Amino acid sequence: MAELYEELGLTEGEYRDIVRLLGREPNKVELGMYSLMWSEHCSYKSSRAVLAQLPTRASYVLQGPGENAGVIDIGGGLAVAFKMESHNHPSAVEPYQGAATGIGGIVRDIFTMGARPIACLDPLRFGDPASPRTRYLFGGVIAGIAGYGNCLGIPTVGGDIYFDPCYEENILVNVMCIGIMSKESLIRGQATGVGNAVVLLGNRTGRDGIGGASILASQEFDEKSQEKRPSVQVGDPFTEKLLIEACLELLEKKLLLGLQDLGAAGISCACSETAARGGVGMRIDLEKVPLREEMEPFEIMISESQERMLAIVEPRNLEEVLGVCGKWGLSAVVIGEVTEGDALKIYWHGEKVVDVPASTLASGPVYDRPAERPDYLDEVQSFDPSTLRHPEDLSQTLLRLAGGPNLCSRRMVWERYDHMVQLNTVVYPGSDAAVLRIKGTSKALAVSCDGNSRYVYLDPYLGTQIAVAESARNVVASGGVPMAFTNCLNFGNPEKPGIFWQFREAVRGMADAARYLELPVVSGNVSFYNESFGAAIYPTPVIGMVGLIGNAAHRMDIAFPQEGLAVALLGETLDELGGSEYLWLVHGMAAGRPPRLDLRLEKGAQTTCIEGIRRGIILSAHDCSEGGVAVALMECCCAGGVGARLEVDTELKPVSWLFSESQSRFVVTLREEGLPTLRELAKARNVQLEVLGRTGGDRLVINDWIDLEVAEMDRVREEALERIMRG
Amino acid sequence: MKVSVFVSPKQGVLDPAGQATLGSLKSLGFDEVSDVRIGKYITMRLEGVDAEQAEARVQEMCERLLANPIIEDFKVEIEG
Amino acid sequence: MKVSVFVSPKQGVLDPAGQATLGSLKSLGFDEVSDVRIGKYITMRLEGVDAEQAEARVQEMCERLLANPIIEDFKVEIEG
Amino acid sequence: MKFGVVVFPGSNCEMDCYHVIDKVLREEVDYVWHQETDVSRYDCLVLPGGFSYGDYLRCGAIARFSPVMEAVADYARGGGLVIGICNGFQILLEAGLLPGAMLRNTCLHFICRFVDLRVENASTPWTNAAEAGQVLRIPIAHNEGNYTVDAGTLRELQEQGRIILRYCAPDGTVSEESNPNGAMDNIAGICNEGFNVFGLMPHPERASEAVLGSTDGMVIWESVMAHYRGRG
Ligand SMILES: Nc1ncnc2c1ncn2[C@@H]1O[C@H](COP(=O)(O)OP(=O)(O)O)[C@@H](O)[C@H]1O
Ligand SMILES: [Mg+2]
Repeated sequence: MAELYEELGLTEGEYRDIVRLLGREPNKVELGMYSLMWSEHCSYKSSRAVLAQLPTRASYVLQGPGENAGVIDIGGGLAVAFKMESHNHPSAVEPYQGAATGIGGIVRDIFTMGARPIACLDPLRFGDPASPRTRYLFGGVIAGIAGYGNCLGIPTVGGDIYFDPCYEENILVNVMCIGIMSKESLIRGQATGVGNAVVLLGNRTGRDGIGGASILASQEFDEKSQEKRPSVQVGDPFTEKLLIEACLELLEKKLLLGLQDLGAAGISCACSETAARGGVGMRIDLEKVPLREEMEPFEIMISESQERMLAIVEPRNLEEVLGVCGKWGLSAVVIGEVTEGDALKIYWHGEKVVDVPASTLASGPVYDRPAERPDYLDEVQSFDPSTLRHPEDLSQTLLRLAGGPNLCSRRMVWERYDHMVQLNTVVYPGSDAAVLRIKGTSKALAVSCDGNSRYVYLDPYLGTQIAVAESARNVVASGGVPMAFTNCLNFGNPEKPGIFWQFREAVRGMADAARYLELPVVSGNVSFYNESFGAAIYPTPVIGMVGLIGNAAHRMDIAFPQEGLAVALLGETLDELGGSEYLWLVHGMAAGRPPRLDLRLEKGAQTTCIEGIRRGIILSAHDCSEGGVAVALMECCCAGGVGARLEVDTELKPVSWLFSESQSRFVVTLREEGLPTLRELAKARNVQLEVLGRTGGDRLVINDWIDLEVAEMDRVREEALERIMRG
Repeated sequence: MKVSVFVSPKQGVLDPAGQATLGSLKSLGFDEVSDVRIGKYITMRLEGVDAEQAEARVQEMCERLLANPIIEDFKVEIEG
Repeated sequence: MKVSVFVSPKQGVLDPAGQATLGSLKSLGFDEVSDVRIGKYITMRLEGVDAEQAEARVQEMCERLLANPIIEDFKVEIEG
Repeated sequence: MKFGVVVFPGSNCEMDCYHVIDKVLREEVDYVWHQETDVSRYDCLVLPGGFSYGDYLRCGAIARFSPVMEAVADYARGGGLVIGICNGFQILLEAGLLPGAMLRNTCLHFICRFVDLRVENASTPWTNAAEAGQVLRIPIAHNEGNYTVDAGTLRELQEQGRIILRYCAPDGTVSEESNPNGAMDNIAGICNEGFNVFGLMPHPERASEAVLGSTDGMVIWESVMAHYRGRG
């Protein structure tokens, strides 16, 4: 066994724990199951202790972390389930299938809770846009998300995309899904009731992903990954669509006691987790699992074949359950039953091959990893942008940013996604947050994904606070009150003290921002080992924020809606070029300190903006993020096809005013008569309000710094990504 | 020179299109069918190369573009 | 019995995928390629029929389901 | 007026069509499961968009053998009103209820966006509420909308006024630049000889409420309702 546990990625200590827990040596199948369930990917052994500091509760949180997805109450008997997940390594091996099955997995997490999936978002990180590898991966990932999501009839309504050389070998493919349900339909991944049937629904089992996700996601990525290729999972969105409909019908008819999707570690994981959550045991007859090809018991246990679900059903409902599945053309097979005690017993043609306490599989070890502040920080933080020589032609500089890979329009991406199906999308991609109406009510949801990892690299604590604040700000600019968020934490190898320090600081930043802004964290995902050849990606926490718009008529987008409106800037602009996109694109540097964040001012700016929107004063709103206020103004002009003439009175250097990424700012438009009220609202919260000028004309003019035709800016923004990807 | 390339899903890799087609054939009464797999049939013309060169070049095209070696097998036929 | 079906775009019918592939091959430096057409390569197993029956049945499958006569031609090969 | 929205495994716009008929048109509507064999109780059948059978093999190729399709064919032969939207259009083509076939978009990827459509024939059950030449702004969302047909049939379609909608510029000009998918003659929607069967790639149900950005799709629903009530 000695070589075997090592080969399976278990440590000697972990192996001894297993022997102690069992009171005997595990057999090969059992050992394989422990190795998967105790892998970083499934057990969160390095992150669990750190994540404990996140605030997860609020009066409206119906389900926090620990289930397949978080669930919040949005009133009127309705609830919203959402979660974000990573599919980084599989996507680096096979971008189309990796991204496609990523969508498949996160969507299952949502309908597993009893919710109908209503939207997906896809935060993506790629390497150098000039490299052929990036173009190949980009094309494959976008096509995979489109291929799978479009087929399901779930609109992909948002996301974000950054290009940075740090992701050259380790791209990030994070996916978020949101679902809606009546509060009563909430169901958990629990097995209950001795004698109840364990039913496997969906696709037949094959050798997909054997040693796949869990092993891939728990090891660094290098040449060896080539050998792992045959285990790639192939997605079948058609079967997934049938599963959604069948499961929602089963739940509506109240025929299920528990429902769990099969993800990493397949049947092993689904059975042990449902049994452990319900405090029961389970007996599985493995030969009953429908197979695509001949397989060993061990392979069946850990196969990651997609589009499968595990349901717990009372015997009296069995016939009806099988009937519903039959109607949808899905296979449904009883593979076992719930038993007394807490043992997971697995049989192969009557012979017992596994007998372990389910809870010991489901709750692996917990590590407190050593952390140490990495050395690079002093160096990058000591950089002072004021020593730089800035370009003279600021109009050209703005155009350069507009056509740069990180700031140009993402239209070519979202137009490949069906972002309209289900008839809920009332603010389309391209604004700050996407807005989804909730039919049958006056309400709507605003959703946004954010995470500028350059800030996090330069200051993990502050950078992660900014990610939370920015995500909330995007929701606010769209008229929503932020309610709760999910997240995906993409980091390097946690066994390295420098990486673990980044992780700890990032989570501390997230927790502090969440607590201050009163935003519970209801679900999330950790992806470690995003490294190749010893080099880690930037620490990349991604936030997925969900907000509620009480009256959908108050939804907001970024477009300057008409001529003759006052253009105002909420919030203060400081000399903060550190970590900016300007610094990166124009000077090729990722250095300095990220912009400051004063959470009190952030909250003040957000509530001012929301109040202004609710009172009908604010007619368009856009938060300022990468590229600063100049880029924000340009986006407002392009979105509405309306120019603006602005006079700025500032002590700052023009580049600083234009391109600093100071936080807690919104560009808004309003009618003249709304100004006094907005001034009062802002003043009461200590938020600066500066009127910059008026909308109108077909140019954006700012002092004698910027003078550009809206049509030209628009053309540059819109053509850039396609041109970059053509190479 | 006429060349044909046959690309098919690797053994063991899920082939949803094949499965759906099998189901449809059965429901149309073609009960004798037991397994369907759907791949690509690519034909092309090559100019100014002999059969041996063609073989090597097409092999390379398959590896680089026409097939996805992670999930697909391919074979090449030169018709001359 | 193993059967292969080759479905290809009809002569004169536009083949966007074939054209795009030709373009990509050229840009990868495969200048000798002059025409690419992409169709389907379908393989299946038939049980309990002889070659002659198989031929007729597969012909029928093609006409009814596997190919669309408006845009596609097909040919059948029985391997026995 | 009673609508039936036909649901195939993999359809995904059936709820959208149902919603518009029920909540916007305020007409009666049922889902019709693909295994049903009697559709005689409906005044209009809607074959919605989506990915029936995953679009595997060819879009619409498998769905057209669903039991309901024989009933749909009988219904159409008897003059019943049938509209196929997107995948529904593809199914009607595969079933031979409309002529022609769909190839992949020339750009080789899925496109979801608003397009402009010129109404080429405004005296059909589906367009009588429009004026000839009127431009409608309605979204498309498909991978295979590149309509093709043999030259003889194309001429027939043209001569008989059976080309109902063509992709155009906002000012109504029909040109190559305004063709999103390569469709022959910019065809976005056609009818059968009796004009009772209509197939179109754009999604009128996505442009039937102001909150979604356009109500131009209502032209089609209002036309068919007017036709049914004898005013069309
Ligand atoms: N991968 C993607 N998929 C879909 N939409 C995207 C994607 N990336 C960006 N978008 C959309 O493009 C718009 C601009 O994105 P971004 O610049 O990240 O916004 P912000 O800076 O306001 O967070 C948003 O509406 C976003 O949802
Ligand atoms: Mg924003």
